[in-house]
Amino acid sequence: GNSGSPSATSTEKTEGQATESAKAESADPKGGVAKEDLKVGFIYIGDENESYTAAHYNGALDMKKALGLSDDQVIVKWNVPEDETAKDAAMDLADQGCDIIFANSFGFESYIIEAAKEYPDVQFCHATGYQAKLSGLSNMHNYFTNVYESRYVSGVVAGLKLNQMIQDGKVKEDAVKIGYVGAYPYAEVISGYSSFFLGVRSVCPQATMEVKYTNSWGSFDLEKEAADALISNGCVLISQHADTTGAPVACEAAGVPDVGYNISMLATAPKTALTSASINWAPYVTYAVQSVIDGKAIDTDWCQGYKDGAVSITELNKDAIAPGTEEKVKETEDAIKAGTLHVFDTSTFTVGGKKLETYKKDGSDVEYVSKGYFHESEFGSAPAFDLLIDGITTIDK
Amino acid sequence: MMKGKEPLFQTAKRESIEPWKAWMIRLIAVFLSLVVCSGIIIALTGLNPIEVYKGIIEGAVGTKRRVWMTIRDTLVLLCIAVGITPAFKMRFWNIGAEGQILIGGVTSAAMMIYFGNTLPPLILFPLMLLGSAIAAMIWACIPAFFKAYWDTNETLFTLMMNYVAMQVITFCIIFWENPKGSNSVGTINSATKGGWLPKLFGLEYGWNLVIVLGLTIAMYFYLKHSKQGYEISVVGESGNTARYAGINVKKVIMRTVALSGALCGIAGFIIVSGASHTISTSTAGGRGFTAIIVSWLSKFNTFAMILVSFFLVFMQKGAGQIASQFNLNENASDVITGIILFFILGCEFFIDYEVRFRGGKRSSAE
Amino acid sequence: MGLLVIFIQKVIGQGIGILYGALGEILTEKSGNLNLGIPGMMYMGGIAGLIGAFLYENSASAPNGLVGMLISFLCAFLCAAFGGLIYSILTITLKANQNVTGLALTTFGVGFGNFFGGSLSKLAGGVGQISVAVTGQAFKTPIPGLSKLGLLGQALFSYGFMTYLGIALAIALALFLNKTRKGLNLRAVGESPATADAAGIHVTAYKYLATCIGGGLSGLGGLYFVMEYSGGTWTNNGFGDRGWLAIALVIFALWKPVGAIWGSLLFGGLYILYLYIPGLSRGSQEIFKALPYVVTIIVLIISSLRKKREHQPPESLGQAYFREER
Amino acid sequence: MNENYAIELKNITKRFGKVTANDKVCLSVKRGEILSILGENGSGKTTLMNMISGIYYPDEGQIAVNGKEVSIRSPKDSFDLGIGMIHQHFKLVEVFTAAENIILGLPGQELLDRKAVTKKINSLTAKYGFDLDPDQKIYTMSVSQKQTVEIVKLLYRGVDLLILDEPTAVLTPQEADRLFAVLRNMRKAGHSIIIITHKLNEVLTLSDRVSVLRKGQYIGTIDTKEATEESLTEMMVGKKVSLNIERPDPVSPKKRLEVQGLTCISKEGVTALENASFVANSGEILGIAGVAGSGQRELLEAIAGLIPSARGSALYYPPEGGEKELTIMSAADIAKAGVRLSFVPEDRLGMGLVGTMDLTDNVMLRSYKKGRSFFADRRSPKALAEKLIHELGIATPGTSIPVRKLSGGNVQKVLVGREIASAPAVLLVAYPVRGLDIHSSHTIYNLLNKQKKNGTAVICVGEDLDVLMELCDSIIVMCGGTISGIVDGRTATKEEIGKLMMKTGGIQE
Ligand SMILES: Nc1ncnc2c1ncn2[C@@H]1O[C@H](COP(=O)(O)OP(=O)(O)OP(=O)(O)O)[C@@H](O)[C@H]1O
Ligand SMILES: Nc1ncnc2c1ncn2[C@@H]1O[C@H](COP(=O)(O)OP(=O)(O)OP(=O)(O)O)[C@@H](O)[C@H]1O
Ligand SMILES: [Mg+2]
Ligand SMILES: [Mg+2]
Repeated sequence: GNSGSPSATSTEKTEGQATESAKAESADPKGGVAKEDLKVGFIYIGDENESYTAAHYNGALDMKKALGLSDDQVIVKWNVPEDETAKDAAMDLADQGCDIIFANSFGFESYIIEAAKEYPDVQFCHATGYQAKLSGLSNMHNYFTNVYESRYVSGVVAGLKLNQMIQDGKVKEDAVKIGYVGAYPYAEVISGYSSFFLGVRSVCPQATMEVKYTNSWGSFDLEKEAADALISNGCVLISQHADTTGAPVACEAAGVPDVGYNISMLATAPKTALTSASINWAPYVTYAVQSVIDGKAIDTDWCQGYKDGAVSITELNKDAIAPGTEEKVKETEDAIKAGTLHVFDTSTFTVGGKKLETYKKDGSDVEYVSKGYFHESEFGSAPAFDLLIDGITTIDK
Repeated sequence: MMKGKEPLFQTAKRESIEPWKAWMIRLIAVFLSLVVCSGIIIALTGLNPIEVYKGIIEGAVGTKRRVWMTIRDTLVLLCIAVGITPAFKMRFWNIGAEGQILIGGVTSAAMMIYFGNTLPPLILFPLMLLGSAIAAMIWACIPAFFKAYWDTNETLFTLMMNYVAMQVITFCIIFWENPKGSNSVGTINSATKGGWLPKLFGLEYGWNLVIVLGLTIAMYFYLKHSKQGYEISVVGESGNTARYAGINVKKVIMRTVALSGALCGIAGFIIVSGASHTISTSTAGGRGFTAIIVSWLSKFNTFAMILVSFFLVFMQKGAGQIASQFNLNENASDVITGIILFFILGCEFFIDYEVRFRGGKRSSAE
Repeated sequence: MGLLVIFIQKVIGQGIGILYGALGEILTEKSGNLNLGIPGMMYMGGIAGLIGAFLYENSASAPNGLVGMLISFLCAFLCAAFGGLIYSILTITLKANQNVTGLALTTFGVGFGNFFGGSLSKLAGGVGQISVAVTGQAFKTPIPGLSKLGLLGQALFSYGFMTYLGIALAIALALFLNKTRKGLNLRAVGESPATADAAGIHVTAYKYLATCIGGGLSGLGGLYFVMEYSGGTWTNNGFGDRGWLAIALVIFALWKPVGAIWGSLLFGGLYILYLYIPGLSRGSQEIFKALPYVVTIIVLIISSLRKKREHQPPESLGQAYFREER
Repeated sequence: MNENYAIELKNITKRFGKVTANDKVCLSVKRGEILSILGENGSGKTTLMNMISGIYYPDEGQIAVNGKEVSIRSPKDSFDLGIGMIHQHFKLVEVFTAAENIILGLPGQELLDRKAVTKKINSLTAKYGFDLDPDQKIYTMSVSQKQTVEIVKLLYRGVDLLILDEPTAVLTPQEADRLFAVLRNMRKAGHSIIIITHKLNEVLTLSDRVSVLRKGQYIGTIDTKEATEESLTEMMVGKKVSLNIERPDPVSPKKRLEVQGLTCISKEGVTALENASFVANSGEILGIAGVAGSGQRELLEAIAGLIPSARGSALYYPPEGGEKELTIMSAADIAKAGVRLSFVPEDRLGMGLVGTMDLTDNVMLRSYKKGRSFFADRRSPKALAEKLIHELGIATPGTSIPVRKLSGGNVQKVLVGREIASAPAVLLVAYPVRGLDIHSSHTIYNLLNKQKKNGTAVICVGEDLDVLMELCDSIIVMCGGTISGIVDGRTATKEEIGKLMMKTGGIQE
């Protein structure tokens, strides 16, 4: 499995521990913090009413329960915009005595690094970012999950639904186009929709996909309108990588099946939502806080997936899914957990008409493709796959 | 017709009121608003409002850093309020400060990106300040031009310019975004700190303080004592009179709005270079609108604006703290701010008018 | 062809909410009150309608769509009218500055909506879990029969009742303002309160009523977004800047309710046009998103070039009235 | 209370802050009579009427209508009692038609029946002899047409008591005569009328009785038959005042301003002034007569550089020699070029002064640019304001009060005083005594004469022919945008001027 935390040299780690951590450990010889003295801070881009942040907060609550922390040991800063306010928030949390601070939005990263420089004794953990390693700070960490795995599984659910629609004659076999509402065209989103698409194609090989970007993480109406535009372009199923219920609402109104993100969309779209790809942040938050208590170093990059319970799909909508979906999902999940199924198996897709043989990012000689698959999230917690697979159309080609 | 009763109460405009009485009335209004907010807080959350108010104070000035954050944000708000004031005084309802800040900010950001690491600070900072001011000035002059020459409704025009500016910013962000596709510019020059306003007198926000307070004082004298300030008042009161007095109304409109825009652009510079070191769609953050309230509540007196903007920022910071401390939905802060503003706005009536109730003074001839 | 129909549907979906806001503001402005609190009142109306429907559906054992609809309709109207009332007390009775009061009301109203939106989410068990399926369905039920009339039916008759109500309200408001005594009186209040007062019209009552009802109407715009557009869900700041567009639309429509219908469709169309133009890059999409605003500006300039007395805002717009003022 | 009185006021007191506007005023109007109210500016006439019409509520005292004590809390109460008031500033909705204004606020069938309304209005106007198109928009109307609407509005409602506050201030003599005919008709029909006016001749010809107020106090009521201009003035002012206007002979007149073929075309494309030519000499007062809207305003504003001229010239000959063409310059340029031209416009608070600014700031309006300093000098304007207060007897608590709060006469004194203070070589004044009481009017006449003696060329637009004929050395008569004649002020007759005013059919009789 590729669940492990990444390091440039080890690709076959199986546990949530990195070789990097050994180095970090020596750089951080602190003796640990008594549990009752501990304070944990969170910086969130939204609040509980925004699905992405809600997922993070749920992870925090689970951690709190698991470690038995009291209410006032957890301090949350809500609705922090991606500007200097993020640094203010981080430093204020540090001032309040937080020993470890989590920040959940991509745009926070540079501010968190600045704060980390000023508070070397405080651990800073930033989700979705990629600069912890580059910063060289021992108290700066990145984390993410292998959400591409759950997206792949949700893609399987969608693909089965497509097959059913073809069988029922609702969709012509040669016109199986699905739509995807994405936030921005960078690796996190591209990796997400590619894995979803690969999941779909694993059961419905003739499917193609059109992607529309909203240029916003959470804009209800842009997402809804984008979904509507996709539907009017002939897409028969919609998925998303943006944080509101805009797309499911559009799908419910149009009667188009839909795969959500972060949270279950069953309340929003009871007739059309199939399932959602979701992330469970509790394993990481618990791990990181526990590390502080134990005086252990935290991984510079942390990324876990299905096997570790860090990602999953939400409840399947019995009224909407195709028959046999549960079994297929179980099978796929087991294969992913067992490491026998690689989402970015290079035999399953082509880029520019060619099989992907090698891939290196600018200015790095890390080879991502080996052993017949693209090693997503293994050399850094942030997603790396940013190629346009054949069969997907998008404005930024 | 039957003889009716005397009206229940009568109001009359006051001739004048002693300043201390006016401040008493305002104080009472703030107090009452806090009482009302307490009621709402208890009703909604069951929290002890005293604790909540303590939290507000803690949040705004509880630590040295918070004090500085409050001061920093006060300065930005003050700068914008000072900026829009000349236009307001001229009865040019510039609600486009938001857009002017963004344009100023994006200009600063552009200079940081392109020259931040090459030009010496002595040239770079004046250039950034001037560039931001000029860019925002041009932006503001578009509606001003149409107002001056065709009397185009400036309220709507400037409002729409905000949205256009927002799209311009979004476009620029896409242009500069790092990494590609992330829609985020990130901290500009985070390694070299090129184009970051340096410390002054050892104070992190020393330059902000100097620039904004300087502008505040200058604006006070400009409006009160300069010939141009006088012209602004005359044009604001009556364009006809201004023409009669030999004032070139079009020129004054353009000049004043240009000044207004330039100051808002400087606010953008201060935000970008002096605080956030990035450009994003939240750079203005609604402060262009809040500044209108500041300017109005201060009756265009720039010194009063210091107090009012501090108060508003204080409440905002405090509200953020209570949201964090009591796990209260942060939007409660807007509700509370709204209620306090309602009371402050309403209390001006009791400063301007006198209310007499029935039976207060009755004729002896009854 | 199908694409065009969908585009028309989306245009109408975008436009109607703005239309309600604009109608409310037209009524308000006709009384001489410039209420910049419309965005806030739309949030207030939206959340109140949603809360009403939610509480009803969760308390009734077998919720009835019609009842839910009525309840949410009333809640939305009354809550937004309450926003109008706050504004009225401050600007009419206490003679506070209208621009500033409106801005404060927007701050308050948006906060109010998001705050209670959050509370409601919590009540419903978390983000995205609010469900008012029955009521939502009632709001979305199209005209039976007519909506089946092929493409034309799709384009014109496939909407919930609020769409038609909005258009009917616009026409009714136009008739009220131009053909009735009370409408005439109201316009007089907005043009010259002193004149209206001297003519024996109860200026304060007219202003209060117009502002509160206008607030209520704009609140229905919020309800439309929550119920028909968003299918009975809540998202923080979900309406975006529609409230401001509604205010812009009033000027755009030259204070004419029927003009607001066309204007709202134009705004709605421009708002989503970028999605239907093929081949736009991400950057040029953002430029296209500025279209509604740029067009508003252009229309504004054109209308100021041909100044007509009848196209001006109500004469006393924005000014408090004090009978004894001289 | 006496039932024979349409209205009876007893001991009415009204205070505004420290000012007692009405101090125990008593007043009564019989049914079917016209009562004039006379008083200096600021003596409380308007305030008193406003209490009858429901704008203010009295602090003390009683009002009885038809013998019954009433409480008038709003204009509606006043209406219900059959009282209607025509205010100094018309209360009309400009974008409405006459008919819409007339039915405003009335009860009746909810859906408007415009045809029926028009019919009723037409029958009413026929009865009283008005000329009114019910479908005309107010903003297209002349002042007298607007006033007609106001009167018809009240008649339509069936008022018993009609109050008119300075109705003739803005009317031409002909229009005023027509108004009086209507009022007499109404009196015949049994209506009671209260009229406020500063023009003593109108008081004497129109009213049955006159009540006089002075500084808020009720002085007394006399039958008009027993009154003369002198006796009324004495009651008003409290002492004997001379009502003669002096006319000193010009001293060595020199050509100061020569206007040649001046033509102005308005924005709407109407030729408002056509081919005007005349000469104004130093040490003379040149009057301009004509019905309102005959091009007087355009003439003055074109000379003062406020509106562009299409053709022609206005040459200014400075006392120190040389000449300057004025029409090609803006007001700002004229001042910059050192032309000593002062202008007292017709619209005092809308053009000449800034109502919300205080005396000092208003005094510096035309001179603030002086000097190179970036900052404005307020010390000398303040000194000048104090000087004006002292010399012209401006009634004000101080220099820091907004001029809006001053009475009309005092506002005018500030304006004229400021314009004169710059020692002009040419002084343009438009309707300098409009709305002023007789006492203030004479103060203004004296100021003009003083300028004349100082060698200023004064050009004075006026509406009162008697005054112009007493004051001016020569009089230009205008009609329909052209100059129909120039007469000698000392020899011309009223008839002669009157004929010239109508020459080219400028107005409809
Ligand atoms: N709204 C007001 N507020 C304060 N004072 C007022 C107000 N209206 C009138 N006054 C006061 O009332 C007094 C009388 O004013 P009023 O307008 O009745 O005079 P007037 O007799 O009508 O004068 P004029 O002949 O010039 O019309 C003034 O001295 C003024 O101080
Ligand atoms: N708002 C006000 N507050 C205080 N005093 C006022 C106010 N308005 C007017 N006054 C006072 O009222 C007196 C008369 O005012 P008013 O305007 O009635 O004069 P006026 O002679 O009627 O003017 P006009 O000749 O234009 O009719 C003045 O002495 C002035 O100081
Ligand atoms: Mg008066
Ligand atoms: Mg008067």
